[in-house]
Amino acid sequence: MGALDLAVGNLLSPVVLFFALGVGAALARSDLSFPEAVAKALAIYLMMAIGLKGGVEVSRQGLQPQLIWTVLAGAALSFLIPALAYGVLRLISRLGAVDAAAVAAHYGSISAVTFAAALDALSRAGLGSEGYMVAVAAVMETPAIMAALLIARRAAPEAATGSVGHLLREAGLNGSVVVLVGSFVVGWIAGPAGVKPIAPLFVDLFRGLLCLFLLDMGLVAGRGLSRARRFLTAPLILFGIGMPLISAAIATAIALGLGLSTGGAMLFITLAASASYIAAPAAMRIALPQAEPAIYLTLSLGVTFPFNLAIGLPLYLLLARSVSP
Amino acid sequence: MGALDLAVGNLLSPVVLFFALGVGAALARSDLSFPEAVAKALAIYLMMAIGLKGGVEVSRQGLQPQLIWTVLAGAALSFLIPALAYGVLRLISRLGAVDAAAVAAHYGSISAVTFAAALDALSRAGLGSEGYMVAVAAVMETPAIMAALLIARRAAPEAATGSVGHLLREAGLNGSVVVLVGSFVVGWIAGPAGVKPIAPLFVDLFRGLLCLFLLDMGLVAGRGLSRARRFLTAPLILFGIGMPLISAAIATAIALGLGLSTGGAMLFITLAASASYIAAPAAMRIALPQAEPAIYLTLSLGVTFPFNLAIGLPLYLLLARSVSP
Amino acid sequence: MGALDLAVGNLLSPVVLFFALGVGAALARSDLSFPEAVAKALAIYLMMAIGLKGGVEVSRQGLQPQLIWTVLAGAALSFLIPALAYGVLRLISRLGAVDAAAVAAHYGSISAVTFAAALDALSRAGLGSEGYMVAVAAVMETPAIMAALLIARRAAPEAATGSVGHLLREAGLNGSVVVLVGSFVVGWIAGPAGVKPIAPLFVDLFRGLLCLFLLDMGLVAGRGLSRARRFLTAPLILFGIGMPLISAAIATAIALGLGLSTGGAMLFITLAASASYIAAPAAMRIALPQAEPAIYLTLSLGVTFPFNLAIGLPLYLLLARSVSP
Amino acid sequence: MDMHAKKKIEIIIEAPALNGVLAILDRLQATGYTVLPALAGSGRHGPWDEAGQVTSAGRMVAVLCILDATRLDATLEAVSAYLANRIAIVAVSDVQVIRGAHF
Amino acid sequence: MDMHAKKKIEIIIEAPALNGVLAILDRLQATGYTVLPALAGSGRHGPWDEAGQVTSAGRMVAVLCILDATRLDATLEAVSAYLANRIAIVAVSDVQVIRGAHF
Amino acid sequence: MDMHAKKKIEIIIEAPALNGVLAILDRLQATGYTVLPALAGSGRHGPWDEAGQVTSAGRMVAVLCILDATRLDATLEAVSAYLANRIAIVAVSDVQVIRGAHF
Ligand SMILES: Nc1ncnc2c1ncn2[C@@H]1O[C@H](COP(=O)(O)O)[C@@H](O)[C@H]1O
Ligand SMILES: Nc1ncnc2c1ncn2[C@@H]1O[C@H](COP(=O)(O)O)[C@@H](O)[C@H]1O
Ligand SMILES: Nc1ncnc2c1ncn2[C@@H]1O[C@H](COP(=O)(O)O)[C@@H](O)[C@H]1O
Ligand code: NA
Ligand code: NA
Ligand code: NA
Repeated sequence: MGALDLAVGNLLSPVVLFFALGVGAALARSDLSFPEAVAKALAIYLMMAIGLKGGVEVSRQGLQPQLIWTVLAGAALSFLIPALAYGVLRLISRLGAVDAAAVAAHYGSISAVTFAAALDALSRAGLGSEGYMVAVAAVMETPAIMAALLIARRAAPEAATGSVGHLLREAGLNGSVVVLVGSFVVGWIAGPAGVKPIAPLFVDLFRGLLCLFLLDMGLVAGRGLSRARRFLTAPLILFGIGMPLISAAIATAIALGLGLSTGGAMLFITLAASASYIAAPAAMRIALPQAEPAIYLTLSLGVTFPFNLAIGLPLYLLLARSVSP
Repeated sequence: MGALDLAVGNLLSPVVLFFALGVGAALARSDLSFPEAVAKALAIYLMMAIGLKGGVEVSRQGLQPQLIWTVLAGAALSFLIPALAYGVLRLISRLGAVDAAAVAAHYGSISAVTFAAALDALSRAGLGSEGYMVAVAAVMETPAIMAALLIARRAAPEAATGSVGHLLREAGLNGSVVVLVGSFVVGWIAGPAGVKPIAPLFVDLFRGLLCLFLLDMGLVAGRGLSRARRFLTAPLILFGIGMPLISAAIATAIALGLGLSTGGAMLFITLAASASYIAAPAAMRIALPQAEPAIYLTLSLGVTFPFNLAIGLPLYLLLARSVSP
Repeated sequence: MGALDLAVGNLLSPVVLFFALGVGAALARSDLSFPEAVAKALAIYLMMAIGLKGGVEVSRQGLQPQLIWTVLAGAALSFLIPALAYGVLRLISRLGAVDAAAVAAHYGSISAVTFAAALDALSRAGLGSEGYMVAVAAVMETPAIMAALLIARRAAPEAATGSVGHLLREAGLNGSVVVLVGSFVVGWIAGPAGVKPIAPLFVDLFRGLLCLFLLDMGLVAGRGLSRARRFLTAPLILFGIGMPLISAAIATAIALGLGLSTGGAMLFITLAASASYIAAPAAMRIALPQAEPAIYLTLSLGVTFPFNLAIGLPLYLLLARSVSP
Repeated sequence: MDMHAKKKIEIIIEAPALNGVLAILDRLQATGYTVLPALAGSGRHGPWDEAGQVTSAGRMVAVLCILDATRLDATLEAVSAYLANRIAIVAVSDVQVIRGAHF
Repeated sequence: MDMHAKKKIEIIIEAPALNGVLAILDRLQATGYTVLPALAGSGRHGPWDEAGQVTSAGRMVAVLCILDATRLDATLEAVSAYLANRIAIVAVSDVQVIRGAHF
Repeated sequence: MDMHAKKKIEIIIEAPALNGVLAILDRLQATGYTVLPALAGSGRHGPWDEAGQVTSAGRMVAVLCILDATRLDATLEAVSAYLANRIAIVAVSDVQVIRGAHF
């Protein structure tokens, strides 16, 4: 498939179309909305499905030597991207130190839904991937939060509340991390035979339920955009699109060094390029309460997520192809 | 299949049995109840599944010339039935003008669940239908609401609040309309191949989730019936059963003129005969607040819906057979 | 399969692993939690699936003569176990009469989730069972509640509120009983052919959704354990493990007399050994408000349920094998 | 604005006993009441939390009833008799309502 | 503790009319408000219950708005005009707030 | 009816900070509190809405705590120190409770 085919195929996939439907409905001020309880349950389901899939793969493939290097590289990326993001933000935007640090945390951490959409894109392209990428995803959630907190402590010592240790514990035990890692381990232990009876739910329905979830994400993103427009200055929008590209470029180089498969490289690049929207926002409300939540929520969900979904994913697949054996 | 087989087969289908279970449990005052969040999510799911199905059919069949006529006929029916219903109500019942207009709106508009149950009945009978009937359904939701408002303005000028334009906007952007139309378009764009990966959710589970939803509808209908019995005078019950039959008769004649297939004619008749229970009640609370909600809710959900489900559907299929080529 | 294989296979099944994940997450104080609305809907789904399965079996096998004896034996067991449990509790623990009676009610009544997990274990072992065991389960929910109330009235006349008749009505119309019995009847009437279109939801997804539900149960059990630890004295923990074994032993003898199949005997033993956690707690709050709810909830969900799930089920299967033809 | 002094009763009660309380209010022909959900709480019986619960045994709801002062005592009397052994708290405060004919 | 006397308005209103009420509060530039869900209730229109409802036509929500006494009358005036024919009750009470600059 | 004058604190607080507030109430040995959900709202930080949210970062909950007047000041002091930079409002009012021994 050429680049254009990829891009168009992605834009016409139900996953992207339902997200667009949600954004459109919200911007048109339709009263359509998903119950919060169902959205939360869908998020848990997606983490379970992703975790199980990765665990089963690992039980099938055995532990590969790259695993340890990829996990370490992921953790390092998650820890370092915030410093870069913070620098860029301070340079090009007028955000204060605390707001900039809070935004930076989101771009170092990862978005599990973007990861899920990347898995869907790989399915469409008929590509597999290393099962342990789920572990990499889990490992990348937290370091960015720590990094951002350290940055904020330096820049505005009075703004950061609570101890780093306490926050590390909270972020590490965040529900999404626990479900992801837990389901990964369950899939690993149970193996292909054990997971087979539950595959109708966790495999067959995955892509359909992802559409449901993306309709909801579109609604939330659209509502956020129309409410928080005033926070979205041109430099911030530029950041929301440019930062994923920078992270993707760095991750592409690392993926080359790690020798990942095309699918694995694509997931690794996507993780780096994605911005958190579950774990990081909650952690920032606790650790940096002075930071304005509308800024990071709108930037992450309203700008970077749609960009990654519509344009980023096919691009990251092209990048991954260019560096994989 | 003969008429009796059809009727019995319908009564013994899980969809009808679960609805009956719900009504029975509510009347016996069981504490069984569905969480509101899940009921709302199920309603969204059903609209998505119906919309996708219709869109995929259209992408398969191409745009047929009847489409435009059927859509126009549906809109006209939706706009005219309220006048008829209002006349009948004022003639046979003691409802005041405002209450009568509010009830009339419901019978011109359509019930998506009845439509879903009709699709289930067609599946059981092994019949297909024109994909664009989903578009007809969406188009028929709103005109009835406008018509009822115009009637009420004439009969009781002081009762109607808000502008028609504003209400038209609200009703047109009602969540159920947006999901139905949006999913129809998604199905159309994505086509059979694009929708295949999400078929396990939106096709395979459709009839099972419809059962779940009908159990809930039965519970709500049963509770409504036992609470609002005092509003259900004999003339109103007669209306709740007779009005769908009148609308069905008119729609049968139109279906003949349109040259619809058996399945398409059955759906068209069902739309005309069904009474709204999501879009119209909310619109009436906004536009005609003086109208007593217990009357239209109980009549639509407690009388007409069960009648259509248990007796109407096989009857409408017979009618459709009699007029289709 | 030998005893050890059975036990290990059970411990490594996704159902048990997800429960363990939930308990672990709660004990580690993760913020992971399931929305209440979704947990309630999952519980309704599980009852519907169990009921339908049983009903379809009965419609396939016809009414067997053992049915009536098994139902009577179940009802008698449910009524008599509380007296035994009460005696044991008063002997070995320091619980007062009212608390002991309330706990006893739970052990006479049954747990539908444990029943569902037993069906999952039978699937793994490739065994079928008598469809009417669902009716036995439904019949065993209520007598224990009555028995406990009669015991409490004797021991502490001032503690019991409300009439027995009123309570009998409430417990008999408890949502879980109604769904179970209702779906059983629906499955029976609709038969294999009628249920086939809804099998993707109620059959194929059963084991996957059970995992989801058990993750939630693990979270709730873990939270309960860490909050109510002070109530869990050594004698009570002993009771929570010993009582199911006593009930299982009695039920094994009865199953022998009834001549049940291996699968049927295993389910019968499991019902006797399981402790209620939906119907009985609610009934006890109404009938014996003085009893401390943390005691019976923690004992039933935090001790007996995990024991049955992890160790009981394979044991009961072994017992069932030893007495079945 | 035309305001009328009324009393507001707030009852925080365990969910299984809710129907009992509402039956009393219905019997006394209270002009109206509204039930609000609660998410979590803590008291002498320890903490509770609705998350993931299937049973309503351990959770609380809040009942709000605005009524005329003349009916306060009879209502509190009846409610507190029912609540005797139950897990519940009851608080009363002063409110001013508009559209007083509703109460 | 530094406390400031304010007024608390509680409006229990049918869900379809919620946006209408909030639009009024927005128009009057109320400093803030919070919407709380309700589960069930009863009044002159009979009992209602959110369980299993797909339509919001029959259910109520509660709006809480704390504001300065100087703005009370204008707010009540505007709200009660909108509520004329609608299903709703409105109650006002006295509260003391900390961080008074927020209101 | 035997009534006892108490104070009611209502705290509307962003969800991620809820555990912090409850930890303070626990530490001060408040006799009890109840958490109520909120659906939507608006304030100086703009409007919010729980619909479809997966993260709790942007939403509010309400904490209700009835306590003796003698403990009011210490509680408000501790709570307002914690709330310093956080999104929250706090209101106090007078209530009468029955079964005063509970507080
Ligand atoms: N002082 C209080 N203020 C607010 N809610 C309370 C208070 N005391 C008890 N509650 C609520 O009532 C429930 C039962 O209280 P208790 O019987 O003290 O355990 C608690 O879990 C809280 O939800
Ligand atoms: N006195 C009251 N106290 C609390 N809530 C009330 C009261 N009256 C009415 N309500 C609520 O407002 C709704 C509509 O009231 P009504 O218009 O009287 O039917 C009721 O169903 C209750 O939820
Ligand atoms: N005056 C008020 N009355 C009721 N709720 C308020 C008020 N002010 C703020 N809130 C609630 O607190 C949230 C945060 O307020 P703010 O910090 O002003 O944005 C709002 O979104 C509302 O939910
Ligand atoms: Na990232
Ligand atoms: Na119609
Ligand atoms: Na038992």
